[in-house]
Formats: sequence, C-alpha cells, structure tokens
Amino acid sequence: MQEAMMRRAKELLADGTVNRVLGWQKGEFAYDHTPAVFDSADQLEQFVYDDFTAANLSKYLVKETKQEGKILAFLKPCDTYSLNQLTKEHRVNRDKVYVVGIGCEGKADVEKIKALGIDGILGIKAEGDNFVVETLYGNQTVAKTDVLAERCVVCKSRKLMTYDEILGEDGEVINSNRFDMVEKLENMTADERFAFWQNELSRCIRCNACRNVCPACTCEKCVFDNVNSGIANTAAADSFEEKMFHVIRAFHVAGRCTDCGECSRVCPQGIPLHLLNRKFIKDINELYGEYQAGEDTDSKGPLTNFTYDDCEPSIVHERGVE
Amino acid sequence: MQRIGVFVCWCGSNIAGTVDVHKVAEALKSEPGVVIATQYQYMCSEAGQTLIKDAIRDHKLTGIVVCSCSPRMHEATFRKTAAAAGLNPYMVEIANIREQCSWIHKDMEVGTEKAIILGRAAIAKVHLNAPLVAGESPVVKRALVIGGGIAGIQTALDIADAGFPVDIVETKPTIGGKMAQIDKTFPTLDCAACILTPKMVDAAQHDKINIYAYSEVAEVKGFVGNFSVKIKQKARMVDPVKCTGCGLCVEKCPMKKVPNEFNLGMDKRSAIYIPFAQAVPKVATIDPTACLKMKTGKCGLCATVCEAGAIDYTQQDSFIEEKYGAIVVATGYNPINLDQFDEFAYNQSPDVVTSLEFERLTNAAGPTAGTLLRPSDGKHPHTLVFVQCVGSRCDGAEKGKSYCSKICCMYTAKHAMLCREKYPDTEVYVFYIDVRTPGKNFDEFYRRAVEEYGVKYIKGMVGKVAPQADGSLLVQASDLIEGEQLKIKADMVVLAAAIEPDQSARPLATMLTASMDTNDFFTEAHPKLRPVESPTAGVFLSGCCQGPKDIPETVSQASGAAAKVIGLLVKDSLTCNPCVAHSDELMCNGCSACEKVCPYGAITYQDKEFRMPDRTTAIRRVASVNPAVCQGCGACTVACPSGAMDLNGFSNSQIMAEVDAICK
Amino acid sequence: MQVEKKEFKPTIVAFCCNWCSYAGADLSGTNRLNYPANVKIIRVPCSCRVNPMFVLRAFQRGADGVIICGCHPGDCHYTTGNYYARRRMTLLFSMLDFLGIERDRTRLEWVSAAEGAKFAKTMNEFVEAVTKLGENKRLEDLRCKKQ
Amino acid sequence: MSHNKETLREIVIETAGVNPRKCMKCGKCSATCPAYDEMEYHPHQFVSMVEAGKIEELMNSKSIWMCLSCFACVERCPRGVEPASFIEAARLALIRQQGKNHLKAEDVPAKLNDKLPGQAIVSAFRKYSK
Amino acid sequence: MKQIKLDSIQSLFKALSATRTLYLPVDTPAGADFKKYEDGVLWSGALNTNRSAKDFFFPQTENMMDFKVEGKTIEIIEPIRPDEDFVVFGVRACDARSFELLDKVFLCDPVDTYYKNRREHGVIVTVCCNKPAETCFCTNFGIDPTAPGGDVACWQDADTLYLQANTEAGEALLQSAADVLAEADDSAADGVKETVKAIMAKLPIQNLDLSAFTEDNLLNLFGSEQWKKLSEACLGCGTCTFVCPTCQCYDIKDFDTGHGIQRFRCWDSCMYSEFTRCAHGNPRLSQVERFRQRFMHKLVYFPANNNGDFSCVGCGRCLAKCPISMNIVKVIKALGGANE
Repeated sequence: MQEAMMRRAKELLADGTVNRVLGWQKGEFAYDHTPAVFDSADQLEQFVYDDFTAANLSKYLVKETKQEGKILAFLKPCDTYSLNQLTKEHRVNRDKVYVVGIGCEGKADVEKIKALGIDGILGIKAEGDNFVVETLYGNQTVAKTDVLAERCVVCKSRKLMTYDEILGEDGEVINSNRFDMVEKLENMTADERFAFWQNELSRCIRCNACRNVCPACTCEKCVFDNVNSGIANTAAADSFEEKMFHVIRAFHVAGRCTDCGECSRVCPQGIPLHLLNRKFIKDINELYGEYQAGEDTDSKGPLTNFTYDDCEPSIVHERGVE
Repeated sequence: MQRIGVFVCWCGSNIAGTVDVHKVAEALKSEPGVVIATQYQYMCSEAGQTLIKDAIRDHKLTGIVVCSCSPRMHEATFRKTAAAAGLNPYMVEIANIREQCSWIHKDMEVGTEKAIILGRAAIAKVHLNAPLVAGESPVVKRALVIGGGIAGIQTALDIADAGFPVDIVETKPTIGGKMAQIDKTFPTLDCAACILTPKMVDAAQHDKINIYAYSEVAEVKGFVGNFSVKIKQKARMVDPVKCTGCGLCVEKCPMKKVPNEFNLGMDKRSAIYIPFAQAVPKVATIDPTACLKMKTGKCGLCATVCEAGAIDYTQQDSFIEEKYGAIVVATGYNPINLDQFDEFAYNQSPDVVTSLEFERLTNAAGPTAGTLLRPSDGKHPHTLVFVQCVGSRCDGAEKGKSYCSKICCMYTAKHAMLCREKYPDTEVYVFYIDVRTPGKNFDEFYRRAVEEYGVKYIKGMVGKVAPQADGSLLVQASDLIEGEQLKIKADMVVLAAAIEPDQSARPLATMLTASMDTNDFFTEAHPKLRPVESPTAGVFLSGCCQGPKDIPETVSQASGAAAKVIGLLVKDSLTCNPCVAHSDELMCNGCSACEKVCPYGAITYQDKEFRMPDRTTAIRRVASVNPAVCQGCGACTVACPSGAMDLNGFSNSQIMAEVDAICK
Repeated sequence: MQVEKKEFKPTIVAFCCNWCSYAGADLSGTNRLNYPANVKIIRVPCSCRVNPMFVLRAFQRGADGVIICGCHPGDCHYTTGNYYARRRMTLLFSMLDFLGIERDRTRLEWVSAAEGAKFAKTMNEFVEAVTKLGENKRLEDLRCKKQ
Repeated sequence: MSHNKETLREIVIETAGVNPRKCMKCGKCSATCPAYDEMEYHPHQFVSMVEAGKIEELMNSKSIWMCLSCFACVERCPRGVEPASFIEAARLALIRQQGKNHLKAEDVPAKLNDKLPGQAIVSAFRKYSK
Repeated sequence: MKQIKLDSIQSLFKALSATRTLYLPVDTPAGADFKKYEDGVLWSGALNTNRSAKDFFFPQTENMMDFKVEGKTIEIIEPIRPDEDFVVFGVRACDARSFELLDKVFLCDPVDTYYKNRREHGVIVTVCCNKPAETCFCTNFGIDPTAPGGDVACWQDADTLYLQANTEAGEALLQSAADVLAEADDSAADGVKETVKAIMAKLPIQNLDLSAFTEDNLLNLFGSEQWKKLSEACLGCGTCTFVCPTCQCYDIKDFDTGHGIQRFRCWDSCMYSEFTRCAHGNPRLSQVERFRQRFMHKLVYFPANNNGDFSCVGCGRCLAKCPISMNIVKVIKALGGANE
C-alpha cells in the first residue's frame, strides 16, 4: 500500500495535478509517525503508511487549502467524514484538495501494546494477523486484533464519503456497537455516573490536545482562549472547570462531531472523551432521527434545525435510570 | 468604570409596602461604581424623572439603574428621561422590584433582600452596557404589489396617488382577479365590471403604476426599505408593446377548442387569446400548450394576420430585477376543489355548479351571454337549489376547511335574489346552517331575498344530490325546522364552495420569510392592532391572502395596507432596533451555523481579506448581520461556537454578569 | 446549647424570554400569586438566547437550580427561537444527566404572557424539587462558595 | 339498579367515543339518512338528545333499531360527530342494562318493517364491500 | 545503605506516611501516576509516570492571594502556605534532575516563595530505573539512571529494595522508618546497577549530537529553515509542556469568586497562542515561532544562562505523548546532528 501511495503521489506531483502531498512521515520508532506535507518526490522518500499512521489529516486542510495550488491528501474513511463536515462549514475549500481515498482495516494503538506489558519497543513488524514486537527485553508476538485502537474496534464506517480516486478497496458503513459504553453509563445510577466522570475528568491536565486535534474544533479563536468570553482559562482550577470545559466543548461540536475518535486517541491521560461526543450523537439519533455528521456537505445539522413536534427536555426525566 | 446612579421607586405603597426602599438604596450605594443611590415615591412622575435628570447632570452619570416596576411598563419612559438629560438611552437598566418582587412577597425582609439582589444584577449589567445608537437604513421609495385583483389594484392606486411608484405583478395575462369574473356585487347589486374596469384602466394609465402581467415573483432578497425582487415575465409570444389588442389573431386562430379558464372551462377559447374584452393590458397571449405553431411548428397564422407584427414565437421568459421599499401581498383566493364532496355530484352532472361558475352563467360576457341556461342541455332551469357551507366549517382538515368562508351567505342570497328577479317562474331553495350577515345593509339584503323575492330558505343541509335519468337532480335534504326530510327535483344545484388562499401564497411566504397559519393564510403582525402588516417588517397584507373577505372589506384592507406602505415610503430612512446581533469578524469561522438559525435571513457572508495573527493575509469567509433586518432574538449567538456572534443589549458578558450577581 | 438547623433555601436562576414568560412572571405579580423569593429572573429576548454556558455559569456561581422559560412552541415572538432552545436544552440537560448531575436541577417550561398562574405554580414546584435535592454539590465551584 | 341520567349520558358518550358538542346542527346527517322516514327521532336529534341527556327516551325509542348502521351520516358529517356511533352506544346501553345483561334470542325484535333489510345484513354489506 | 524486602514494602510506606503525606506511583487506566498513599493503595512499580514529580512542587494551579471585596473596600488576604511535610517516592533519575533545573529558575533571586516553601516541605525518594523505555534518553544529558539523585536513592532487585540517603533530609527520612529497615552492604545494589547499565547501552536514542546547541550558534539555529517543516504538524496543544518535568512557565490570573478575587497562577504553555500576550498583542504570532521558542529555550537559551545545562532531562514523556509525534529528539536530530 505504502509503495502504491508513494507512486501515485509522485505521478500526481509530476503531472501537475497537485503541488503538495499531505501524508505521514516516518518516525523515530515504528509507531510515531508525524503528519507532514511533502512537496517533492525526494521528500516523499520519507513517506510512510502502515498500521500506525493513525492521525486524521483532514484538519490540516483548513490551513492547507488557503495556500497556492492543489494539495493531495491521503484520507482514510474516518477522515473523509471530517473533510465533508469541514467542507459543509466552509472551513475547507474542497476544490483545492485532491483526495485519494484509502481503504482502512483499522489502526493499531501502541498504548494497547504497552498495556500488554510490552516495554522498550524497538521495532514492530506486521506478519499476517500478528505483530512481531522487537523490544529491549526480547521479541513478542501480539495479535493485531488485540491491539486495534479502541475507536477502530467499534468502527462505524469503512466507506469513503468523498474522494477523487480510491487506492485499495472502499468499505461499507458498519452497523457497529459504538454506543455500548454510552448505554452502559446511561444504565448506571446517577451516583455511579458522577463517580465515573469525576474519576476520569480529574485526570485532565487541560493540555488542549483533544481540542486542538479535533477536526470540528477549528474556531479562529476558541472561547476558552478568549479572555472576553468569560470562560477562558488555561488550567482547570477545580473539578467544576474540568466539567465546564468538556461539556462546553462537546456541546460546541454536537451535531458536527463525526466520531473520528481523535480526542481520545491523543489524550495523554487516557480520558475516554469520545464518550461525551458519542452521548450527544446517540441522543440526536434517538431524539431527532439518525444523523451522521460528515455524510454529506449540505444537510442542516441537528442543532441548526428543528421539527415542530420535537420532544421536550423533560424527556431526560422520562427515560433512563435515576 | 461607569458612574452609576440608582433610583429606587416606592410606587406609592406598591413597592414600599413590602420592600424597605431606604434600605435598598442604602445597600446599593456601596456597590462598585455607584455614585448616587436614592429613592422617591413615584420615579415615573414628572418630579421623579426630574430627579433622575438632575442626578445624571450633577453626578455626571454614565449609567442608571431604576428599581421600579417591570421594564415592560416604564423602560421606554426612563430611556426617554435619560436621553433628555443627555445620557444614551441604552445606558438604562430596570430592576423589576414590583411585579417580580414586592407584589409576590409578603415579608418585608425577604422582599428587601431580593430587591437588593435584583438591583445588584442590574448594576452588574449596566457596568457592561455600551451606548447604542440606532442605525438607519435608507428606504427605496417604490412599492411592489403582488397580485392584481381588486385588492392589489386598490392598494396600488392608493400608493400611486400618494406619489410613490408602484409595480403590480400579476400571474395571469390580465389584472382584475376574481372580481372581473363576478356579475353583480352585494348588497347594492351594481355590476362588478362597471365598478372594477374603470379602476383597472386607472391603474393602467397611472403614471406611477407599472403592471407586470403574466409575471411571477421569482426571488426576494433584502429587507424592509430595501427589498430586491426578481420578477419573471413569462413568455407571451406576443410583444406587448406592439400588440394593439385588435383581436384579429384571436379571430383567425384555427385552434379554438381550448377550455376557457376565464369562464371556468364552461366554453372554449382559441390558442391565442385575450381573456376578456376589458383585459388590462389588452394584449394577446399565446397558450403554448395549445398553439399549433408551438406544438407542431406548422401554422403561424396569427403572425401572418398581425399587422403590428407583434407575434414572436421565439420569445423566452425574461427576468427583471427591481428594488422596493415595501411589498404588499394580495394573492387572493380560489374556490376549493370539490372532488371529495361526491355527495353533491359535482363531478357527475354539469348542472351542479359552483357559485363562481354560476356568476359566469349569469354574466352578460359569460358563456351563455347572461341568460341562465342549464349547462347540460341549455334549457331554462325552473328549480334551483343553493347549498351553503360546502367545505367550510369542517372539523379537521381532511374534508374541508375549518373556517367560515365568510362571503358565501351573501353571494348566495344575491344569486337567489337575482334568479327570482330575472326569472320569476323559478323556484329557488337555499339550504343553510346559519345565515351570517354581519355587514352594513347585509341582513336587510338577505331579508329582501326572502321577503320580497320569495327565496325559500331552509334550515338544514343537503345530504345527497342524485342525477336522475330524466336529466333532473334529486336533492335530498333535511328541513330541521319542519322536522322532515325533503326530496326536491331540481334542475340545477349551486354549491357555495369554501375559499382557500391561492396556491402561489405558500412559496411566496417562504421567499418573503413571512409567516402563515395552518390554512396558508398570511399571519398578521397583530390580529387586532396590526391587521394589515405581516410580522416580517416591510411586508403588508391586502385582501383574501390574509383571510376570507368580501369586496368592501378587501378594499378597505387594501387602502389600509396602502396607508401603511405610504407611511413607510415617506420616510427617507428607517431607524433600526439597536439591540441586534453583530459578528466579530476576527473570530468568525464563516461556518454558516448562525445563518441557518436566523429566522429573518439577516445574516450574509462575504469573503474578506484579513491580516491573520501570523502576519499573513488571507481571504476569509465572514458573517455580517444586517442591523435593519435583525430583530435581536439571539438564536445565532448560541449557534456560534466561537462566540463571534453577540447581541447588543443582551451580550454574553452582560447576562453572565447578571447571573454572577444573582448567585453571589 | 441547641444548634438551630438552618433551613436550606436554594438559589434559583430563571431565564425568561421577554415576550411571553417575562410577561407571565409580571402577570403573576400583578395577580399577587406567590412564589419563593429565591427565584431571580433574568430577562433575555428569547429562550434561544440562553447559551448552555449561562446555565453552567449559574451553577458555578452557586445556583442550585436553573430554569428556562419561553413562549409556547409555535408562539415564539421570533417564530422559531424556542424550537432551537428546545433542542439545545434537551441535549444539555441530557449531558448533565450523563455526568451524574441531578436531573431536577434543570428545567425548561413554556409559559405564555397570559399564564401568570402557571408561572407561579412552575416556580413553586421547581423550588420544591430543588430544595428536596439540597445544595448543589456536583456542579459547584468551591471558590465561589460563600465563606 | 338503573343509572342516573348524568352517568348514563357519560356512558353513552364514552362508548361512542365522539363529542356531541362538536355538532353545529347542520342536519346533513338527517339529510343523508336512508331510514329517515321510518324514524321517530332522526340522526341529528340523536346527537342533541345525547347532549341534553335524554338517553332513556332514546333507548326506549324504536328509532335506534331503525338505523341501518349504513354510516352515511358518519361519512357526511362535516364535524366528525358520527351520529351512528351514538345510536350504537344507545343500543349497547340498553343491552348492557343491569339485570338485562343478556338479550335473549326471543327478545330480539323481528323485522320491524318488511321494506327495510335487517341491520345485520346492511352491516355486512358495509363491512365486506370495501 | 538500608534494605527492605519487597514483600514487606507496605510497612515502609506505612512508616513513611505516618509522619508525612506520601505520594507514589499507582496504576491507573492510563498508565502509572502519582497518588496519595493510603491503606490499600498499591505501588505500581512502574517509574515512568504520566505526569512528572514536578507537580508536587509546582502544581498546575496554585492560589497566590485573595482579595476580599465588600462594597467598595478591598482587603488583601495572604493564602495559607501549605506546611505539610510530604515524600514523593519512586522518582526516576531524570525527574530528580529536573529539580536541579527548576531550582535554578525558582530559587534564584527573586526567590519564588511558593516553590521554595514546597521544596522545603518535600522529600524526594528516587528509584533506579529498572525497565527503561525506548523513549528514554537521559544519558544524553549526563544523567546516570543507576545513580539517581534526590534525598534518598533506591535500587530494587528481584526481592529487595535498597535505600541510600543522599542528603540530611534523606537521612532523617530513613531514620523515621528505621524500624522497618535493615542494614545493607554499600555494594548490595551494584548488581542492579550493572543490569540496568547493560539495558541502557541498548537504548535506541544514544549519543545525540548536541554540539550545535551553543550560544555562539544561536542566530544560526534561530534562523534555521528547518523550523517550518518541523512545526508544520504541531497542533499547538500543551501536552509536551504539561508532561515535561522541566517546563516551568506559568500565568497569573485573577478569578472573581463573586465575593472577592482570587489571584492564582497556573501552568502556561509556550505552544499556546495566548502565551505571553501583553497589551500590544502577542510577540510570537505563528506556531512556527512558538514551536521554535520551546526548543530554543530548552536547548540554547537555558544552557546559555545556566552553565550549559540543557533544560531537558530525557525523560521521554513528550516522545510518548505528543499527539502528532513531534518531539525534542526529532528536533535535535534535525538541527544538531545525526545519531551516531
């Protein structure tokens, strides 16, 4: 796949279709690839695509499509949802991207490998359904499925939503069980839910990684950075501010979040932030009809829309566990 | 830091009875920024206002808080007071310590404590108030009237007579509307054409009126005082400037079998036609669905005979864009489709007609040249049955309309009376549920039909009309007064069909962002006090588009709407409500969320070049709010994730300051 | 010495739209219909002006309950504002519930300008419900607590 | 034990499931009724009698057995009042009277009029002709 | 040197926590992190904590003073300085080194009294690395993980923990737990040291060429073309700074509590667009500049002012946590020289 992508990128650079390529650059280790823009065939020698090229590249297109010329972007199905949503919100100029859609079977999560007790990873080789992990302390073999990123385990869709051409196979929308954990929480008592979130959110260090990586968070100036907004802060001074930040952030992306899972991927404290977004998605689906952000570029989002017979907020009382 | 004055009103004992006003003033005096806090028996009185004005001058106040009754009561009063003392009127905040405090609490301590908190909240808000200056937007001194019936014509004439140019857009080839199809008018029985056609001519000849006949509104942009409307002129295939209306083409046209819509299909017309003799503009129109030349390319006879050379088969729809300060909707009505009222056999017998068809059958210019003849065999009818409330006053929308169509009682009385007058040999029955005659000389008119003309009014409804083999109609009805079921052998049955708004109204309402009720009648801004205005500023209502009306009422509403339009157009500019949304362009993402929730279409986007924080320049899509259109609801401010959108007078920081003060 | 137990009086913030609910509140005053003094009203142009941020802010600053009142659906002065408010608040309330915050601390109610009695009744009920819950502990900012 | 006037009225209204107050007294039901001439009380009167609480008069009237249940009145009524439903409710009220729970076969009235088809036959036509 | 068997380590923690608060690495769903020791809390054994021990001396938010506002009067209230003694157990050599660097910032004139106060109340117990990760590169900065600093240094082998006091405070600490500790030979930990050294020799990031990062080369480095490329993917989040044991920037803010003002400081990140914003605006307007600032500070400005000590201890947290996997090692390699 990596070779095919590099070849295609070089062709498209050569024939002038694009003048830059957005992809991933080889990292220091086997798993730490960095998103990068390549502007020559020479630079493309550093290009990498494997089980660890997990970053959603679509957000970079906000900036990149303001530059001269067209850029080639290699996008996974997840990323194409984000791109559509960004196109809908006029944040990305779709005409200035040449999207090569790439099929995706799910990405591996190095944290999961480490969680298996494997330390000192020097190299990772994919061999069939397994990874052979070379470490300071000897070689180990793990099944790919055991270290699949959590968001990929409950993948909602392997279908590319927008592309100019496809490399590999396009997939299908999956009837996933991604709401299971949300449902599990919903079925807890309020006390249990409170304890759960208190524990999770208390670890937050307000590094803003979740916000800054989020393809829905592309505000010119975030309310949390804006001293005039009345809620700006750089660090959560107490548990209220932890909740405030995450609730408002989730609310601001409600109806726009494509559920790409980047927020949880990048959280240095391992907080399952995607559950907040997914709660909104689940509520929207249940209360206002199925809606998948990023499926198209023109529909009205659920929060900029209404029907005359929408449910009343008292529905929150009427359902679920107390 | 603001210099704030606090003025606590006793409102006699209304406030002072349960709130210790002295204590409130004393407590609020120590709030930051407060330089004077005082109390007085009646702040809204002349003396109270003078007290405020003096304090503003003496203490160089930059903001004032009045602790008094509801702002709904006296906010405007105190704003004027402030303005009179040279303080911006939007630097005034009211703490509602009467309706929301003294009147609901009995305990002096509780009331006083709450009044202090409400006062603090108002002080916290006024700290963040900014002087607001109402913007102005220029008014285009031209009006558009949509619909060329009597409502539209009257409105246009009145506006034009006041000296403002008016355009009438009429979808039919001629203006005149329904009234042109009517024979006589109640309760005076003068001939409709005799009173309408002079008005049509007046309109056509008025130097301030421009008629776009055979045209439709395609797009409306803009806002009160400054609408931009795209009008589609449908292709007539005839040059209206060259055509003299001589009618030779109509005479020579070989295709003469087209149902004549002006006579409701009861006779035929040619493919090129002039709807009726007094049509305005009197210009021929080619019906492309019937014209042989258009359909097969063979014919072209009209072009050959036309001496003016007006025929142009290649004509296309054309578009005109024009600016208007005001728009009047006068789209009128239509009788409802009677397909679902099978019991009246409307679709089974040509002798069952609607009242509008009956008008044509009695009209001298109608298919029978004014002689009442049965449509089926052209014979003179002897027994006529009129049925009222067909499709009106129905429960639920499936079977008909829930409302009373208002005009049927009177025109049915008129028809019945005219029938008896012209043809004394006829027997005329009117079946009614109620006879509603609340108009000047209306009941007298109805009584005349009964008393002088011997029309048989029967309380009860017709249950069934069955066409008989001999061509007669068996009408089965109940007579509720006599308590019997009647079976009448009639020659004709006339149905007073309910009326409904014209189909064009709904899409038009969408274009105008004007609201409608469930029956597709336009909603008025206030049912009693603003009956000729739509809630959408600059859009006015005339005639049946707002609800069923007879001619006199339509004409008065038309003149009323005209008066409102004139009142708008005489202004050179409009003062806007300054409490409107505004977008901080540096923070705007251009994501369109605000635009999607704006009920007024007040938000537009433009691409602008900006110097970005990283010193580069970039073209960014940013929102801008048109302050003349924005009504200040604030929906956009919450839809905006970056907080670029804020609302004057109710800004995020102001509301949060109030929250803080209350929760303190 | 007997320690007198202080009765808990919740702080309630009510956001009322200018056209219906604020007028409804005025009417309940005009009709002298009592409701507890802990309810303090903030006038907003429309229920759609209420930002979830304001609701959280109120809790942060020490509110024990927040209620939003607007025109009945279909009666919005701005035609559609309350429909947006309804969706926003439904989702916000659901999220707060998801975080384990007591459901009875938030409420949205439609009160027309003619419903002074309903306004008073709603406030009485709401205050009662919040009083039952006691102090807001789950969404409090300790720094803002009165010492 | 018989019901008092008020409860009987409520029972009939509840059984019928329609609101007699919606009637605007247009008489279209009676105008359309094929059995009109055979009746002592007519469809529009059924409605006003129910509203006025004159249920016993109705129950004792043969008119309720004259109704063919053809539903023409239901079909034509512009207000959705359904006079036939009241007639049916009055019949049921009669049948269900305490102590008279079971209508014995011999108590079922024979054909009241040779010219009229039996109620069951018309009901069957209505039911199966759709 | 003292020793204690690992199977009775809880008695050590009990003893240490008897007189002061004890913090030690505990397993969480997202790796090990410092937690307060209480009955039942288990030592993770993992030393590579998510957050560094810096947090105990320089917490993310810290109250500085209060202003009580009543009407128009303002009263200043000094905060109560935490005077609780505490021990941080299980600090790695690299993290322990970070305090030497932080001290240079906070304890030089003018002294940061808040930091100083905490330093005076805290005792650091280091533990020799037993399982270095591939991201570890402390040796490049002259740190010997087998000889960790702190007040007390520890080494552990399969069944025993060896403890050695480095300072007086360390001595006192060990004294307070003397009951549960046994004497050990001073060379008892040598085996552990050798094992760890052998592993360290195999670490992938070794012998980083830092020769280019000198004061003389400052302008060349500052003007390097590389920064643009390196910072291209940077999200501008604060992860690297907040997990970093040596980052020490903070912002001072006022919080209106409704009845007064609380003046507090909280960590700030040079990666943030609002960092060091002042009246005229922001001195570093683009992410390239902000990115450059962070690494120039760590690798050039700080050493230039501090006898050549780099402001990086090679703990590897930023390597593991950066959302887009850009880090100081990649920067050093791009600007300083290649890995030999």
